Amino acid sequence: MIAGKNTRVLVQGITGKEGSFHTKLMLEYGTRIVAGVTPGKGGSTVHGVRVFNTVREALRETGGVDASVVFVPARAAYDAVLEAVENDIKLIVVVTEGIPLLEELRIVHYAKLKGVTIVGPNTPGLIVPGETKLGIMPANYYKPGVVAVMSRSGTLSYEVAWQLSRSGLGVSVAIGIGGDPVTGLDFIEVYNMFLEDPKTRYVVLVGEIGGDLEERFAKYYSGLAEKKPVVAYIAGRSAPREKRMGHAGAIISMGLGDYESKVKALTESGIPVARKVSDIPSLLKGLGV
Amino acid sequence: MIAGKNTRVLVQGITGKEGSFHTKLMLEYGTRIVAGVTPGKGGSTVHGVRVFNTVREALRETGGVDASVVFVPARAAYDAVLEAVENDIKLIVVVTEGIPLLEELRIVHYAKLKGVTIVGPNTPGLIVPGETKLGIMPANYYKPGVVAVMSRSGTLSYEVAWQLSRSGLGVSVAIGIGGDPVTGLDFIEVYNMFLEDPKTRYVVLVGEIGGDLEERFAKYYSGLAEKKPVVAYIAGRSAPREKRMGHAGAIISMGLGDYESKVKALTESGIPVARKVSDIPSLLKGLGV
Amino acid sequence: MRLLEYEAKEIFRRYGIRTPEGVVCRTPQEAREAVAKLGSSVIKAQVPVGGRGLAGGVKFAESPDEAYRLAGEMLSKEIKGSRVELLLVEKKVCVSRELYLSLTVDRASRSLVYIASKIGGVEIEELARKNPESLVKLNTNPYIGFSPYIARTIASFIGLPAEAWGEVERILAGLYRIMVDYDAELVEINPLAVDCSGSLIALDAKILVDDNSLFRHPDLEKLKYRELTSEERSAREKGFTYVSLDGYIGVIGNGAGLTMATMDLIEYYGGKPANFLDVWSGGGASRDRVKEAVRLLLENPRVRVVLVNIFGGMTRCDEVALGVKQAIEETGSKKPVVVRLMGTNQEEGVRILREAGLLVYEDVDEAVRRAVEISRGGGV
Amino acid sequence: MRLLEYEAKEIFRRYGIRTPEGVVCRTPQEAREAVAKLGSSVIKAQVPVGGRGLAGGVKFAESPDEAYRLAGEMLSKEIKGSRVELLLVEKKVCVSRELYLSLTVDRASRSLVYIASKIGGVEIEELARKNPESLVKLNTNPYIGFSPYIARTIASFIGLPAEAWGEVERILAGLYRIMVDYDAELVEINPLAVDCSGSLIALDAKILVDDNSLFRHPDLEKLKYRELTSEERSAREKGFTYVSLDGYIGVIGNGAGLTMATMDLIEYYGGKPANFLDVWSGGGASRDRVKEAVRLLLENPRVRVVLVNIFGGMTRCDEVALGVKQAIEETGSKKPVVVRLMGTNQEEGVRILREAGLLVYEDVDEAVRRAVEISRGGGV
Repeated sequence: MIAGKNTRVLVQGITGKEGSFHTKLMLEYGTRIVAGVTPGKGGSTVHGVRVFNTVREALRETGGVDASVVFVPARAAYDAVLEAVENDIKLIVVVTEGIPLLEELRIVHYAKLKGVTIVGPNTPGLIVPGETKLGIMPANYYKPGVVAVMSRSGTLSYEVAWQLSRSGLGVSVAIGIGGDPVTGLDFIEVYNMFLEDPKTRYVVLVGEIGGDLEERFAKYYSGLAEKKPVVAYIAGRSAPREKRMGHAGAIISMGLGDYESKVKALTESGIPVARKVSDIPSLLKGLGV
Repeated sequence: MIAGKNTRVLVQGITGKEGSFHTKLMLEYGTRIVAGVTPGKGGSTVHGVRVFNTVREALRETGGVDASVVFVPARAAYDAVLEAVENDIKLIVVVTEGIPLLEELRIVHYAKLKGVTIVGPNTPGLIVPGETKLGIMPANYYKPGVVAVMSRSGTLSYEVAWQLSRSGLGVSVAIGIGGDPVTGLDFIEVYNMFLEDPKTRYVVLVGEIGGDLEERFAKYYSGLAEKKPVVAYIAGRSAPREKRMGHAGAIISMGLGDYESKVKALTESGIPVARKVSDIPSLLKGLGV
Repeated sequence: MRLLEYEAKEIFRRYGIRTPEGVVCRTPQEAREAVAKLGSSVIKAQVPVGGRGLAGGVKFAESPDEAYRLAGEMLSKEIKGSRVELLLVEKKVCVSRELYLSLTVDRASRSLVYIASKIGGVEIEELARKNPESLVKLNTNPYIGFSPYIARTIASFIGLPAEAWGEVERILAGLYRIMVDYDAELVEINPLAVDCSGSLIALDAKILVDDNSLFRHPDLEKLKYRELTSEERSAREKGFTYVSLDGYIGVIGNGAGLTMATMDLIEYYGGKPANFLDVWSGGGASRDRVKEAVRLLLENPRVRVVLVNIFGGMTRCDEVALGVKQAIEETGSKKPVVVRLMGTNQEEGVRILREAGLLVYEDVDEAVRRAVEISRGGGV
Repeated sequence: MRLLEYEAKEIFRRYGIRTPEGVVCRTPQEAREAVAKLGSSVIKAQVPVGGRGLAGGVKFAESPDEAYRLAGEMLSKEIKGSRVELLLVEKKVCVSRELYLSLTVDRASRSLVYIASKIGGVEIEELARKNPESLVKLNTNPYIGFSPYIARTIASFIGLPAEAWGEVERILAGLYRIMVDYDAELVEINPLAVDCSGSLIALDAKILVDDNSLFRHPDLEKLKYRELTSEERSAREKGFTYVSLDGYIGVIGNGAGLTMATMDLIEYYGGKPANFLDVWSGGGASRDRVKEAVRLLLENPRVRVVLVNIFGGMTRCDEVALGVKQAIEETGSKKPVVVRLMGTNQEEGVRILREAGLLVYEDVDEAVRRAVEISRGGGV
């Protein structure tokens, strides 16, 4: 998988309120956080993690990392992610919400050209239950299991994870692609990671109105020869058109992204769509695996 | 090889004096030129080749190309090369000399990130004797043979090719990396192409003072387990320091790039350096292959 | 945030994009004077919504008196929920052809994309559906934006003569500079006209500014709530993401997806949501934010019952519980409140709410069913 | 092209980089007045070459009289071939530490590269050799250039206190904007001083402008031959790439590599080249250009024999031959000319030259040996 027990993690923005709080929770979960960065706070420690002024110093002093989790505030996040990219960190989880669109677009575009994986921005991150957590999800709702979850929203994916966990199916891995209009990963790319993951047997796609990520995934999925079965849930059936529902991504416009279009595309590709989150486990079980 | 008999070629700047002249010579040599581009000249023809206003139209109307040869004047060359890159042409030979450095740097950097090969700028191009020519070298001095030539200079490489041809060794492929300080390919990358080429048995490196391309190649070469033997020639032994000798690349500075440094690096890596061009064939033969 | 047409056109002119001669008017009298000066004109309602033409927001006036009459009608209107307070009166342009040009973000390729069409004046969604062959889309690296080949490609596709290419280049370069300088999500000229002398002129202008970038544009930031209803505006001013809906069950959630899913579940169980309210704002939902959110809904007369659905990640349940409790205490409202609470410090949160006598659920379906029941007159 | 220090510092100031208070002087009297005003100062020769300090081009003056004397000495000097015509008199700065900062092109990675060092005032080549651990190099995408993390990384590496980071950010952002706005190959501050109040100040300034971009900078373009000898200048004005050398065999080649190889071959056979002259200039060597080149060498008294080595790619041999012939005819020079000719239309070229009674070779070694022989007094 994209990350595991041995993934060495850097936390950027570690001394901030959120950064420090979630560093503690990640450490408790077993995540191997080897260093933190906050400009101007070099030399201090946060929950026992050494803090450096720059990514370069953090890498030099700790022998390198595999991933970074970014909690840096929106106005400085572009620069922080660029710093991680230019220091050759290959996986960057950007929790930060509210990054200016053009900066988000630029850094995501550039990272992709450089072969760097960005999860987010505006994501709860990713979790491999029982192994590691790079993000902010409440880990106690993620029991190890066989279902991979990919989601555009944060809290809604916790709900899904909880339904899977209490149903006994459990979660093999969960990745929040992020709620912004531009994200480092789309459902196709995340699904391809899941195909490679031996622990994953089923996949749940948690979508929402706006954009055409779900439609593009449906099309891609229907063309695949080998697949792991997918069940979807789409939020926003009751939302009005042309209104932005919180997430910048969740606006229906350009003739794209309404609930019906997504459900139609998914259903026609053979992906059952749950009417409510609590129906997901039974739909999965109904796939007869 | 990077190009061959079947390579479909676009010529950008085809209606200009040089573009048109060399299109004729390339066609005579057998190069499969399928389209040309000159903005505002769409609809005309040059030596029977259809001319389009834009690369996009040329690709649509001719079913795509594998390579482009660019003769566009220096002030417009950046935009023309970008047009080729963004239209997904995977091999771009930039003959143009005198492109502003920052534009050259930007386009070469970007092409590399996109996986596009740029030969040049400021290059005579490349030739696979008996198959195809994407450039401006006088083809009659290139007899098919077993020696691959990689060179920073133009006319000097013709001289080398002629010496190889008249000695009976002949040329398997010749690539001019270009005389500017920033080029799409360096000697290491070109040599790796030569390693893959079944027709190539020996390699001649034609370097010159300035920069550290030769030193970097020497270091790389000495670390290789499997290699094809290399003979080098370096121009500029008699040139004074800190003077720019024509090529923007050929200036000795930053403690790098003087004749002795290059010869030392090459020799220590087991690459014989010819004192004059006419010694190259006998040095090659002396390698006892 | 969407700029008004006249604001966008002011920007266009500053970036070398030609627009018709025009005057911004607030009264029928001003419109009369404008037409007296300009001659045959078009009068356009300045509202931050699309589709105003069909809604009577665009009219032609041949005489000052006609302008007076039409302006009076328009200024008394509401278009898609927006009161018409400003008109743009523009000299009529002799048009030989209408085109479409825009620059926006392409989500799929994570690029900027220039879109152009041989057909203008039609909404791009409709064009994409009905005349896809009239459209060209050119992705461009967001660090590079404009380069002249883009202008040649578009001009050549549209079939403009080579003399016009320089003008196209200036306009497209302008779109990119506007996008960067104003942090726009979309800059659109629809229609872009070829006038009778062969020159290009922007008949309409649309600029959507990225809300996340408004901190860099203090002059625009103060306009940001203008397209909202007054109810939405007061919620946004408190820092919530809020959308008014026409139902009767007040909804508070944390996270946009979860809040939408809660609305969907209300409909599934036969109820109607009164609103979308996401208390989340980056750093999680603090006690005060929750309190303000609950107050807002308790004080909304349309709301029969408040449903709070919190699944905590960054959000701490004990803080949420205290916020709910204080809102009820401070307003003294007797309106029923149903709470679904999961997450960090859940036990403590549940305890606080139970002690305050509220309905607390762990299962979201149960909570929603209960709220719907109550809204129909079922007891608390 | 290298800007003079005072020109570079003018640019620095415009981009928010602090420099010492100073006055540009043309006479000892002006220097005296400058020091009377500024107090203890440093007097620096404004020449477009490096290493002027060792050559006596930098002196300290404590008094106006001392300034008068030192300026007089300096203004009569030539430093590495450049006459000293201008002096920069700058108020002495109280320095607590000297650093190095630059932005340039990294050939190997095809990137821009910021270079910084804890040690300033030493040439970067020497630093790289002797104190590599004092240096940090940060590559950056040439579309992105500066971003604040670069300033933090450099400031933190150098060990500047966090209060100074903002200043470092301003300076590094300035270097990138200067590079872009002036099409520079190198922008260097060496030394960058930390003054006694802890602020950063550029004690020296170096900007190398890319010759290929001078067309965009007409004000700089007119300065472009300033660093050349008068012989070189007149050749460059004719459009040739020309470098004066101290030998006696005039060399004309097409292409820089071939011309250098020809020079090398002259030395190999025991001769000394008088110059480097590349007739190539993009579009190949036309008849008129060759004629001008041959004339230039025929008229140079140091040149005993002219050796023309053309291996034609874009260049056509018949045109070259006509150019050589016309130059001899027009100058009426009796100086021997040896021609090596290969390439497009070679037979025609050879015929023309043979008919004019010139020595023509196909083999370059033969041609060079012949030219060396003639230069030593061997017959034609």
